[in-house]
Amino acid sequence: MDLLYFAWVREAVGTGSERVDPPAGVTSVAALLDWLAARSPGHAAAFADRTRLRAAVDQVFVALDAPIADAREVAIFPPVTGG
Amino acid sequence: MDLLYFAWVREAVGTGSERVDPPAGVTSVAALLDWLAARSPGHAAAFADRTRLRAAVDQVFVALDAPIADAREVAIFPPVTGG
Amino acid sequence: MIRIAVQAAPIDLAAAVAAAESDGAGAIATFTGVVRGDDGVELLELEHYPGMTERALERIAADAAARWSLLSATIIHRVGPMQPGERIVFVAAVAPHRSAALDACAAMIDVLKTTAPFWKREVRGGASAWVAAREADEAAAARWQ
Amino acid sequence: MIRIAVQAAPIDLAAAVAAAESDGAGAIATFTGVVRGDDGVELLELEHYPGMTERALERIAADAAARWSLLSATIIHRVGPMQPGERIVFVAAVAPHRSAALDACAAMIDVLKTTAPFWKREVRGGASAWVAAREADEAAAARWQ
Repeated sequence: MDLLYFAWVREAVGTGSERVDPPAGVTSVAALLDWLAARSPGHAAAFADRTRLRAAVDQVFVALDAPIADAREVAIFPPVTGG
Repeated sequence: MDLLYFAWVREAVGTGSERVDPPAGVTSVAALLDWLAARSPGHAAAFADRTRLRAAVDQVFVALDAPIADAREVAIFPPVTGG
Repeated sequence: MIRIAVQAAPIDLAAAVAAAESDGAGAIATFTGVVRGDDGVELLELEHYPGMTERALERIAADAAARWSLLSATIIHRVGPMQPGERIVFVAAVAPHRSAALDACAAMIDVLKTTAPFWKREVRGGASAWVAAREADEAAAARWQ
Repeated sequence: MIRIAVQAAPIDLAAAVAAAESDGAGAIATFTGVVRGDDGVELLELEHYPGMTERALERIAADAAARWSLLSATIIHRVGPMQPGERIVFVAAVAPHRSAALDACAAMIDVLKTTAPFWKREVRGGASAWVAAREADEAAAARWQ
């Protein structure tokens, strides 16, 4: 599974992308964030406040409780601020 | 008093402007139209259907029952269609 | 800043937009009306009430500028004969944020349609006819009162 | 017609407007967002999600074109570093009549603000900070749902 991070999430994690292979029990975006938080202090800091995070699964916006079964690409980022 | 006519009102009356001196009893735009209708068949035709007419007194839109005391310029025209 | 023009010359859109952008705000909303030729119109003629027209446009722009705290409001209206594809009217509202610019731009063109003394005549197949006012225009203008 | 661009190069407004006008309709509404320098911003940087961004803009434009029966919908969004006074975004809606063009233009920029994956970072006095999302943007986008 490819993970992408944007804006301050990218800066906190310390990378814009990484490839991971989460265990079978990790079935939602929220569970993925719990699992990722153990990888480094940067991950833990980035994912500490879930209200500040948004996600996309295979380039479609989803809620944090959305399933990630069969997802190829999961992106984690702050609320968007374009335009 | 200067009278101005625009669009099909101008064409029906046969002129874009004329100077008139209405009698003292002519105190509203509607009374002015009644008085003008007697001037020519063109005037009569132009002013026959009041629902199709709009007016301005001294370059300010007014209702047809508006007074014309002290008016220097009265304009009669169809509803506007700019833009 | 208020910019008004009633002119027989074609509307220079690039110059008008550049002037609006130079007012230094974050949001610029524009509306451009173009003569449509899709229903057989060969020529459009615009008559207006000289003097009152300029006053009406000034007032429309100044009212919008005050209500939405605009940095600038521009209305350019063409008069005389024009061909399909040519611009009839250009409206621009410049504001710090987008909602003010968008609302002010929409309000100016809606109010212009019912309170500026212009009259359109269309030529089709060599015959000309005055355009009738639309009730929908009155309703659109009433939204902003 | 749908026109989408996500580009590091400056937005050529004259070319974008000329393309919209060439679509042959009576009404063209545009919105242009410009980097404001009034609160000390020296540089704005726009990060985005390549691939998803283009899909999001395509969908915003296509949805508006279908809902308001537009002749064309254009969204051009700049990414990367830019200076105060430079254009960030240009949106245009082209329709036979003005209300469709005006509403579609406002809807596209409102929906873009909340559903296109862009993130702004501002540099002031040498220090940079990510721009926070505004609740007003969510409310503006919800108007069109």
